[in-house]
Amino acid sequence: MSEPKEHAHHIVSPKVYVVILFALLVGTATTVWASYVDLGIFNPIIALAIACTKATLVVLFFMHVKYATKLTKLTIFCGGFLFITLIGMTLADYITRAWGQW
Amino acid sequence: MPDSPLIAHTDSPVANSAHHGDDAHPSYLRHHFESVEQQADTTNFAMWLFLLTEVMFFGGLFTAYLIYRNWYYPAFVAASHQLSIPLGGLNTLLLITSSFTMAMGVWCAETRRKSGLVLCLCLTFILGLGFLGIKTIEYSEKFEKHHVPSYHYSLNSFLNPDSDPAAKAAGDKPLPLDVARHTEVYFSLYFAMTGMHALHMIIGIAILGFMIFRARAGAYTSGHVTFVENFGLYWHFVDIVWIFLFPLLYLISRH
Amino acid sequence: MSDTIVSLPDQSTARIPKDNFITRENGLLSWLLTGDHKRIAILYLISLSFFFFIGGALAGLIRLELLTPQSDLMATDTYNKVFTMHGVIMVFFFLVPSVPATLGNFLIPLMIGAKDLALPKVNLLSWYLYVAGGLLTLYTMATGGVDTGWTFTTPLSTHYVNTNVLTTGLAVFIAGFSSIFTGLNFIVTIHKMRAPGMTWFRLPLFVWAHYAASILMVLATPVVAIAIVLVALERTIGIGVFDPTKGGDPLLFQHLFWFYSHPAVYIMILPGMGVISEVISTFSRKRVFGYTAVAFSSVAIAVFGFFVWAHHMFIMGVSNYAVLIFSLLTMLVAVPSAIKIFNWTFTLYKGSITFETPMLYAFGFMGLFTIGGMTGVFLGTSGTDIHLTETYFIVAHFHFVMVGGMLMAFLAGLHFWWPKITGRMYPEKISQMAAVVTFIGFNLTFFPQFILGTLGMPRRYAAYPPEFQVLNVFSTAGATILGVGYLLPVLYLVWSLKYGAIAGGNPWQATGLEWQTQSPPLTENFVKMPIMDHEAYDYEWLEHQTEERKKEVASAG
Amino acid sequence: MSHISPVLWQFLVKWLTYFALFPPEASKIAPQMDALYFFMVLVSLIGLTVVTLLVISFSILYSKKRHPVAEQIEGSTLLEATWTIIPLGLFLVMFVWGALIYFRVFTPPANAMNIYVVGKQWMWKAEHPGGQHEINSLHVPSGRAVQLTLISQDVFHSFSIPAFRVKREAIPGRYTTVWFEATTPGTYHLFCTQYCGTAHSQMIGDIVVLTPEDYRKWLANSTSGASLAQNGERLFASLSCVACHNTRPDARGPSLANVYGAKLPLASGGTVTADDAYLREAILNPSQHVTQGYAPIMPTYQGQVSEEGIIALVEYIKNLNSDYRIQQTTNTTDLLPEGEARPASAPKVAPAAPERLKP
Repeated sequence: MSEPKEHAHHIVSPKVYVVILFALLVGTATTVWASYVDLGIFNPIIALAIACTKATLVVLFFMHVKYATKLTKLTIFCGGFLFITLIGMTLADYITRAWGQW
Repeated sequence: MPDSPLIAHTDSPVANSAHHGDDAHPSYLRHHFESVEQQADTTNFAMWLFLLTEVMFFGGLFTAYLIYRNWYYPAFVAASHQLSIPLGGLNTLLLITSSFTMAMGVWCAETRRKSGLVLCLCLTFILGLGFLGIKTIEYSEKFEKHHVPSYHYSLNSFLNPDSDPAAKAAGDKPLPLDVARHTEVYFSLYFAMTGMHALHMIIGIAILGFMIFRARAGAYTSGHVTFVENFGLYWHFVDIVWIFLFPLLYLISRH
Repeated sequence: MSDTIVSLPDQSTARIPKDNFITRENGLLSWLLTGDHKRIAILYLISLSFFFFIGGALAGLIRLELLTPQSDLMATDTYNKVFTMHGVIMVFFFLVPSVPATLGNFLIPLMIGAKDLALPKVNLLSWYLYVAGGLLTLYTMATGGVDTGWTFTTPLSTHYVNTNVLTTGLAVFIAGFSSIFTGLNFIVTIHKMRAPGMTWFRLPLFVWAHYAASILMVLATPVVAIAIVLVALERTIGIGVFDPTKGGDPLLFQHLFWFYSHPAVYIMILPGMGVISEVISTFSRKRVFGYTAVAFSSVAIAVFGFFVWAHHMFIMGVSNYAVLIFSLLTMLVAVPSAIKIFNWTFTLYKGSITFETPMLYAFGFMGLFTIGGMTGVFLGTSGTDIHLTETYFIVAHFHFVMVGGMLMAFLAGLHFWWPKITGRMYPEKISQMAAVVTFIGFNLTFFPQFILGTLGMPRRYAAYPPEFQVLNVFSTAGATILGVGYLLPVLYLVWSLKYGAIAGGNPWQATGLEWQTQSPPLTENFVKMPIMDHEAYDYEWLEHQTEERKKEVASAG
Repeated sequence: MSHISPVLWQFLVKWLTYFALFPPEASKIAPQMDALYFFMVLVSLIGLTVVTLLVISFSILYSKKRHPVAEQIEGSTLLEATWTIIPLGLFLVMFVWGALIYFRVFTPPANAMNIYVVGKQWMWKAEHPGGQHEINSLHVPSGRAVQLTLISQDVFHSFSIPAFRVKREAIPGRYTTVWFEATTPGTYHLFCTQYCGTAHSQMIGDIVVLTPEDYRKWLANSTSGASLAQNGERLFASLSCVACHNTRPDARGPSLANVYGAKLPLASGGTVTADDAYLREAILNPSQHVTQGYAPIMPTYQGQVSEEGIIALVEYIKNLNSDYRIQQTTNTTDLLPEGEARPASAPKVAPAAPERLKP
């Protein structure tokens, strides 16, 4: 799993940063605009989707994870997985409370 | 996933590491590491693990937010209308730009541009302070309107929204008392989440100040960039937390 | 019992090596500002023992109070403060850090062939945070204690108690960071600083167990940090996250608290299991049976440990369907522990077993941990949990696993690596007797509590119906024997510092890298970086090495 | 030890002869739970003896004296598989058996007799529908399903009856229930098993199981004069619920006759069955539970009525199977909207407890 040596110090060019900055600003604008439009159940979904894409952009490019070792990517995956487990399994209790008798 | 140790692979002797002209043991190489690159890699991995603890720390808050948003949705909508989108949006722009300047700073450090590094760090510092400034404006507005939990928390702007400019602008209908009562849970979460985020910003800005001081003395532009890189990771993480906080707290439903 | 594998150098000529990590520098500052993982391990050992005996004294007070059905030794709220402090000190200041911070800190770099842990300053910071948290707890005890139980159940801890919940919460918050930094240090070191040739499947099982425990330390502790911060915010500025009158849900605190506290019990037991793998392998001169199974069962415990937390809340009002999910997953998490027990048992098969003190403690561990593990399944099964939860059955269960399991493993490890840490041997006879005394005292203390639990005696009761008195008296009698059993090691281990036999590099003829260097080791651990060219627990390689060395000595002599 | 003082002697005798080893089985679920319990004890004992025998035999057979040279054995996947699947199988059997018992204990039967229990810092208050109020004690008939609806006024408490093998937390903010069917009459321990503060150890009491006749006698001579529903009725009037929930065609609130157990269409869509929890929520947070066709104008009663008051109101609404009682309340109180001319019926003296409200 050890990466070739060149990964050690892949210097990301400023052009990439400018593109990502622009993408993030567009993302913010769209999420604000989207909240003014009544899309019913889709509003929170879209808001979260935009936030997630912005977050992945920051992680991949600003935090250089795109060029990082598999170990770093695995670590981030574990963190995200556990975050979802904490939320998901706690909701498993809250959602099913209404089902049966209390 | 057997991750065989790096040392066995750096068959090329440590001396000709990427940086030109460094001897085998530059001053910043700690004694227990075999090579500069192993040290950088290790500290980077350690920083990521630390960021995981921060992810789980905010995870608890997001779980609470998710549950109470489902339980008291009308109260969350009304309370979220009290927050001003221009200020929130501006804050998001400030933080994204500060993330950009931080990334540029890391680039300057990697390419040994001292003046560029100092400029980027100062820009990040100013943008961070700007963010906190706007936050204090928003917090003071909450204190004026008594929207701070258990400090004579007043439901007035939810019971008769016409008396409240923000609620009137959002075109809110008066809430019954028991729904309005639960807006206090929203503001509890608002202060907990943005307060914890602001605290992380303050810590970040303090370290940034220290770094600017060291960068002016040319510390980070002689090949040893790990400190700047790791701080960059922390700063981007704090920006990501805000990227999630802004839509969840400010944009619950504005139509 | 007669013959033993201990082979000490000739005592008349053997000396403690002049240059080692203890004598390299001296003076208080060299200890208090050290980066050396071995010195930090010793600092931890001293501070841990201090807190262990405070917690033990509190346990003694509890047992004395429970001698009589009435609450007559102390007022009920004093009793509440005593058992809360016993819980807080034992859980956060002894069980969580004990094996990782002392044996783990000392041995992991040695075992993987590194000069030190990846982040020495962070390691020292971890010890200072531990001591700061500990002093804050002592301050809390001195200024009126706290009576919420170590579980800080809301809304009791937020609105109905005016004792020092804030300072205890801060102490636990700080101790949590100490645990995070230790775990973080271990993960980074195990990943990045292994000696050449030390692949993952040549790592000693001690290192595997600590790797699994460190994942839990790093990922689970922050959630209890946010839970405590929210309790503190609710007590100070009154935010209503857990407050039922404001619309908050007190069960949410239970979710966040147990999300950490169940992985915490695996943080406590996994390092102990690592010690037992090492001890059983060394004293039966055999590679651990099914090395990969034992290694992966550690990681499996760590992974499954995250999905089972609500089995602490079965009757608290979580939905019946959530109970189904969590009860099923609890059954899955019990299986790796069974795998480990059977693998240790079969390691003895066709070995050449000797019964020094570490091995006695290891046998004690296996017996008591089997009972502890099985009774855990009683509580994981939702049906019987209704009757058995929140009674002395639970107290007996976790004491069997924590005191019978983890503490026995800690003592086994302490005795096993004592020669490596101090260069001196502990006295064999008295320590074997101490192990047997501890085993007897333990069973007499905690087995009656299982019966009390089925009788329904509730936890944290200062007074109880008179028909429970006999079992409580047995339990208190056992506690006194246990107290003696724990006091003895302090005496003879301190004695051994001065009068113990000189141990030499490898008194047990063990195969770990830490036994291939001098004891006490050098500050930089190895004269030259070791190359790992053999499998873990390779006793043939060891014989080959000893013959070579004999030939060298013969040819040189 | 030539002479043992009589006090010590008496203490020893009493102490050694009066101790318990296993709780009595006094409810229908107790033997079933004990069966599972003893199955698990058996499995644990077998597991323990297998491990101990193996360890001892290996220690003797392969001690250093008898077997000086150790044979290196890598391991065997067959053995690994066996001691993974067998424990997993056993644990899953326990899981299924346990889950069945769990659902049996926490899904009350329809015909169960309901008793409300309010946990308060350091006492248990039982509220019988017939109006009997008990502190730290609970009288129940044997041979009849009894459902407890628990709530706490302050912190977490836990209502535990070891003899019935039954335990449920009383939590603030929400009803939790458990049911049992007592079998053998007698007096059994009641404990609070969730730590609740200073006098947590004193929050104990007795569960008295009576034969059905003794139970009727007990009910008769320990009533407090007004049944829970009647208390509810008085509260219904004093809190001016009747101002909206009266039976007039243009009433601002829905008629509450036969509402208990009915499927109510909510204004926010979806339907909900009106059980105890729903009624309590509707009283405390009415605007989130508005039935279709009505304006959300009902004020919240949070903080104005105690838990016992809510229990009385819920009991009153549960027993309302006709509008008769509400008409009586409407006539006898001048709570109608001002513009209404009150019907000229003379206010009747409040009748003796009508049979319809018999518990």
